[in-house]
Amino acid sequence: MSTPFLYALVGTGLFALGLFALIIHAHLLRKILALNVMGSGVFMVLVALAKRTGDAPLDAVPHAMVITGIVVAVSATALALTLMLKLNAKSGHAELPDDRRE
Amino acid sequence: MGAVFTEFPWGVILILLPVTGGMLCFLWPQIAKITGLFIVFAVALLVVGLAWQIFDNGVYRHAVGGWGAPLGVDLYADGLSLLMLAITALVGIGISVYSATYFKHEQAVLFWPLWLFLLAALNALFLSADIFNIYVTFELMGLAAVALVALAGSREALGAAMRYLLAALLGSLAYLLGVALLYHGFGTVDIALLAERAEPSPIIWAALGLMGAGLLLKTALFPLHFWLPPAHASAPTPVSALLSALVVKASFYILLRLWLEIFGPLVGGAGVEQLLGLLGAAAILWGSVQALRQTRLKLLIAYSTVAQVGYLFLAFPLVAATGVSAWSAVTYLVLSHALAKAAMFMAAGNLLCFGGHDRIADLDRVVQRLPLTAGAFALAGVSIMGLPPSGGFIGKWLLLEAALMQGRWDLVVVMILGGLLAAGYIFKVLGYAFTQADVSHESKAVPASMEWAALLLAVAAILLGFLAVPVLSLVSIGDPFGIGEVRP
Amino acid sequence: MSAEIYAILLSIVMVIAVAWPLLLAIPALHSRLYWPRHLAIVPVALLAVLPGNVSLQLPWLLFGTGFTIDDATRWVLAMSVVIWFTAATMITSSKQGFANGRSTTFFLLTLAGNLGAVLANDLVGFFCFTTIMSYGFYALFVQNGNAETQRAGRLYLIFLIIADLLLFEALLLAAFTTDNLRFEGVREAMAKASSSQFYLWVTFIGFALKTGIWPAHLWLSSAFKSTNQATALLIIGVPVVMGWLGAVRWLPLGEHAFGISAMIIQMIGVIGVLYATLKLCTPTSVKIVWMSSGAASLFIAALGTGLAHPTIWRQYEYLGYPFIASLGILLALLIVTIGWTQKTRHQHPAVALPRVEILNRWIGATRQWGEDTLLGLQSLWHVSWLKVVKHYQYSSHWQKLQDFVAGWNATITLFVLLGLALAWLAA
Amino acid sequence: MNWNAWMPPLMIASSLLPGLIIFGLTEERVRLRTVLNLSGALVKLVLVGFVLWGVSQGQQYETRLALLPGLELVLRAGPLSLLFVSLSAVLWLVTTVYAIGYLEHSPHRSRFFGFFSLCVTATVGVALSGNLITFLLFYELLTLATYPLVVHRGTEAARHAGLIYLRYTITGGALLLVATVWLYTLTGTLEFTPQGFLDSLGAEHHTALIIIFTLLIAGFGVKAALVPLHGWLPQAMVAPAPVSALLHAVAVVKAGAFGIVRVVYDVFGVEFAANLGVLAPLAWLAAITIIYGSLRALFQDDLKRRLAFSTISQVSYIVLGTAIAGPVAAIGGVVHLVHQGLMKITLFFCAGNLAETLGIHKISEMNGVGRRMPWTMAAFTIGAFGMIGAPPVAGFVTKWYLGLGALQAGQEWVIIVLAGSSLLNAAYFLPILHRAWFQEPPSTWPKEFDFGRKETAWMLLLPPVITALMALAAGLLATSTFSPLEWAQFIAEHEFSRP
Repeated sequence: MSTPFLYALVGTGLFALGLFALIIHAHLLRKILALNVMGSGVFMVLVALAKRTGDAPLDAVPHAMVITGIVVAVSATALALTLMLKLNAKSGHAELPDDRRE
Repeated sequence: MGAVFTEFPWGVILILLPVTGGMLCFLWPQIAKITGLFIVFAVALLVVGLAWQIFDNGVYRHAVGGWGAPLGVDLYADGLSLLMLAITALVGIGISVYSATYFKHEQAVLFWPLWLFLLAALNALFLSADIFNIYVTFELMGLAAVALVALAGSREALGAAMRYLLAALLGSLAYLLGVALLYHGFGTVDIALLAERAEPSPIIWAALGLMGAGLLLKTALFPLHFWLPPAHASAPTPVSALLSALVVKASFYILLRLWLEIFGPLVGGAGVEQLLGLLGAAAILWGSVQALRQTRLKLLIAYSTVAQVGYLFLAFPLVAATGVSAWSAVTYLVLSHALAKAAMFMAAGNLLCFGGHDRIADLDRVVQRLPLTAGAFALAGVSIMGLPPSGGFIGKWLLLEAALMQGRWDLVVVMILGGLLAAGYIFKVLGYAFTQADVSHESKAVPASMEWAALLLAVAAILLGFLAVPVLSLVSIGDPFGIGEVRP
Repeated sequence: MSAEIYAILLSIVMVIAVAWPLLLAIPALHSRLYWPRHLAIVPVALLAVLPGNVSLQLPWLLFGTGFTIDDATRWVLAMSVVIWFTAATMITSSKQGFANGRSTTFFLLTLAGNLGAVLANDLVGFFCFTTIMSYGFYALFVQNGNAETQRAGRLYLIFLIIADLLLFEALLLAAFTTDNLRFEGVREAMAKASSSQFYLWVTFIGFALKTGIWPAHLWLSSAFKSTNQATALLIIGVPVVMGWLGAVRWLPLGEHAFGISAMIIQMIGVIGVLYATLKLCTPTSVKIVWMSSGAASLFIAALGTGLAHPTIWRQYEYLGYPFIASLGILLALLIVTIGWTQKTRHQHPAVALPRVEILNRWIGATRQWGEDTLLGLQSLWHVSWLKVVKHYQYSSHWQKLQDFVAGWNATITLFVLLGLALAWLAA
Repeated sequence: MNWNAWMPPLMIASSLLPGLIIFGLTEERVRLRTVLNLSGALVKLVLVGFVLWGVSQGQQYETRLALLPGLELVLRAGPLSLLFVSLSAVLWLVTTVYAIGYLEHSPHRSRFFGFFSLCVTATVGVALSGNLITFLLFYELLTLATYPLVVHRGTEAARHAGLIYLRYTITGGALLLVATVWLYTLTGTLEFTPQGFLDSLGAEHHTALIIIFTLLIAGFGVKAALVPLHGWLPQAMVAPAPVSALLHAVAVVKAGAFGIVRVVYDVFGVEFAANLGVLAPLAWLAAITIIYGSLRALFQDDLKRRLAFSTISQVSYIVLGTAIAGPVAAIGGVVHLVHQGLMKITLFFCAGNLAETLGIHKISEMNGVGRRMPWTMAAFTIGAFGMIGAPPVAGFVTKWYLGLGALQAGQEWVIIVLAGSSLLNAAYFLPILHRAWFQEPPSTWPKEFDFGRKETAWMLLLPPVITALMALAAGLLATSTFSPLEWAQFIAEHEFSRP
């Protein structure tokens, strides 16, 4: 088992953990954090997979992707936090209303 | 003259113009409305230019800044992309005209930049040639859409926006993981190159699973539709229209592209398409029944979207033998649903604005006092029900043809049932246009532009029923479905 | 004036004879005219007296119908003119409410239908005009009538509808068999057709219902009992005589011997005559009903004979129409006479006219005559050889027989003689 | 420039455009609306007359517009189409006049006349359709255009009726859609062809074809109110009288019957359908409908409901004539398209007049009404006699040809059905006439409106009188040139002569 593959596995693990947290936690901040963890997992996979087989030079493209991804993730997190704060201000608690259809 | 048209980088401008416009609106809110409207109309003209170019030169490919793949960004447009761009521009105009009088003060200041960003993201998405670019534009679109939903500011809207955001992020992360796997497997993110290099492997399956799940979540295919009704129902009207008409279609477009170019040829026949068809059928039935049960108009329309999305997926199991009609059907359904659903949401918005509520049972005093709006709702309804003459009918006809050619009676029954249920919920609303209720109701005048925007979009959905031949020949430019070009 | 021009003129008169009453039936027209009913009869009266035979085809009317006037038709036409004229005069002179505008419309409609039926030379035309006539007559009959009239009218309507349905079937059968629907054509074709028996019966029953022979006489008795004199006259002139006419025109007479069917028809006729005769003798019966029924039965008997022996029919064909006409006139005459007698005795003829007693009284007079004659015979009888059994007490049976014979009257004698003569002719 | 190709779209536009403009008018613009309505109707009549003349001169009028790759929207003025088009054009004019008079003071007139024009547009479209998909298109349009008319009154009952109407028609439309698409996948064409276009299909497809036929008949049967599918029609009686008149005489019911005629003649072909064995059940179905409708009519006290059940019965004459599968019966069926229209529209106009003038809705209230409204009741009488099939009104011609056709095709049982139906028709119409003419009128009418010395408004009186006279003329002058019968004969020759 090569190192990059290990990293990739860990990344996938993070993704799965994040997903789990996203689903089970009600508080929005936890959910947002969980999403960030998932994001990190994906980025980790990307970075790890930049190492091609054999002695080929490192591929720059995934890194570029990761940078872009981080930018996106930051803005998304910012938006999410703002929304959460607004929701908190309106409803008094930072959780999703449970009734889905009304 | 001709050369200017054919060489001009229409695609790049199509993305840059709205972005710039969004910036301008953001910086100078007082001119936001004018700028916004101007930009939207300009985008429509640009799409026409691009269409001209594609007609003359065939498929459009442009390496931005001359970099080219793999590091640079490629723009690509064939018939399918062009059509998506065109419908975006068209619905965009309607929404902009509507919004120009709908949003006031604070909301207007926020709406225009967000909407122009969203427009830019959509255009970029439809022009993207690689899957990573798609991710970026997809995310941008999602964020803008979430912000737009939150614009209403109410508790429900914020909650719905939050839910939508979580779903969107989850979806795009899954998609991104899929991108990573594909890149690892085949060393490229360019769709065309991937199509050449890809071969059946576990990576393909894993990527399909991840990307598919992500995209289905954002397309709101049953049972992953949970976020859609609240978001669409509680957003401001133009935003609901936008989300139902365009944003949902964008993620479907990606799914369609990936399936056509990469996954379809590799995993076809392994049951995936059957699964999608099954989910589509379930969506039709579930969505329609739910729509029928709703007591509020916007929720009804939102559930109708859930059902209509189902129709798009019915095509997947039908492609195998017939080719042409199934995909043409999908194209047509996408187009007509975009127009009709936008019109429908706008009509609902007018009723809401006029009467101050959207409880269906109390609509009787409202509907008959807004004949144009009622007309818009009815015409849009005709297309949604798939009754002739309308775009929806053409789509349904093609889909039925495909289903019958393969003897898929189960799907036929689902389609017919879906149509009947649709008629049920549409006429549930329309019936209130014909009551004797006296007009003792507090009301707020609805600006004419809002009524006409809805009506014209609905009329466009009807007229689409007569344009099948040119539209289908347009969409076959560059042979996106791999079945040869359709001759008019 | 050349013959051709005369023929054309005659045709024009013929068309006008039918069209003129129809036109006058429009209320706005006849309400502005004096004596509209009489005016309506003028052209047809003219037609009846003008000599010459002419036939006119109107291919655009219905399925291409036509009108014919010839010597045979003229008999019936003349009879109709007389009856209608009398009825018109009666209605006009009466001060009753039934001389209003609406009744004039119905009167004229019925008249037009009647004339059309007489003049029509094909099945469809005949059928069509009799329909107009019958429903018009129904209207004329029930309007202003009392409950009894309405009941009679309802009965009449039921018979009429069933009869029309049957005749329609006959018509279809004829049209299916031949393209030529003129009377001669149909007669010829139907005699040869495989469905001739069926055709015979459908047509026969249809017309029998319309003419009200026994056992379909129910409506006639109610009708005569409850209606006024003018209408009673028209009952004879309209449904009854036209039924006879129809039967003669439609049935394939003189072409084919129908054997058993013809015999059955003959028998029905004879039974009808006998039954009517019996009824006439009962004092409570409405005599005119049974006279009309008896006349109809007599006609049926003759018809049966004609069907059984085509050669005889052909020989005496020319007598058919005069026969119908004279029967009609005879019955009409009876009604008028009754009315007249009554008028002289009562101040309010319209009220008392249909009462049975008056009828009986008139009949009683003739019966007296018959009784006298017969009693003379009876006394002879007694003297000659019933003396032998004079010790026998008159049994009750004997008494009944005697009563029966005593009830015999001159009218019956006449009819029986007429029937016997005809039967003899037929044989 | 081929002007002939413009005629069919012009015929459609002559009612579509006024309709669309009328939608935009405010309630108060009575005069402009009236002018638009009448001029549209007149223009259509002139166009139809012109085309009729042209067709008799051997001209072809056909318009094609690509709808889908391989499928076109075809509008063609063939003989059968023209028969139906002429009927709708004439009756539209008459009904428009009537409707203007009828709705003089009621609300929502712009909406009403807008949909009214749309309804006629759809009917003309149905008539002119040259293939099944065009037919389907206009057929559904008809559903949509008539719904607002049915619920026009806006009462709870009206909306309930509208709902039922929609349930039936939309489901029927869905069946049609399936059948049409299926047929298209089998043959690749949907073009109406005399004697059908399915001959070439092999025996292995016959089961499929039987199912398609059933689906098509079920689809059209909903509108034609064939017996198990007739439930909506009596309900739809809540609509205003001009609507009922139009619905029953020209538009909806007739479109269904016309569809069945088209399917049998120009899709399957009589011979092919007979060989397939589908015509005999159809004939039985029609016969059952005829008897059932008449029986139900007997027990209705509401005048319009009685007329509605009578329609159910009468329209099946058309179907029966088609299903008997002989040239003569075909004449009877086709000609009844026109005859039933003329007669039934008269009856409904009269019923409307009674309701509008005296407030009479029930037969039991009709005592002596003939004295109060003689012209109306005279027209009603002619219509009723036509329905019974008494000569010389048009209904007689129909029954004549149906009966003769049945004899010719060796189906004698039809005669019994016809006779039974006539008997029942007489049983439910004659009592009405008797009441109206020969019973004493009551001292007060349920709800009398004042029209001065006249019996009712002239706009209400003229239409029934005209249609009654037309019904009379159609029977009386049946064999003259340009009579409906002559056209029907022409059509039947067309259909039954092998090229």
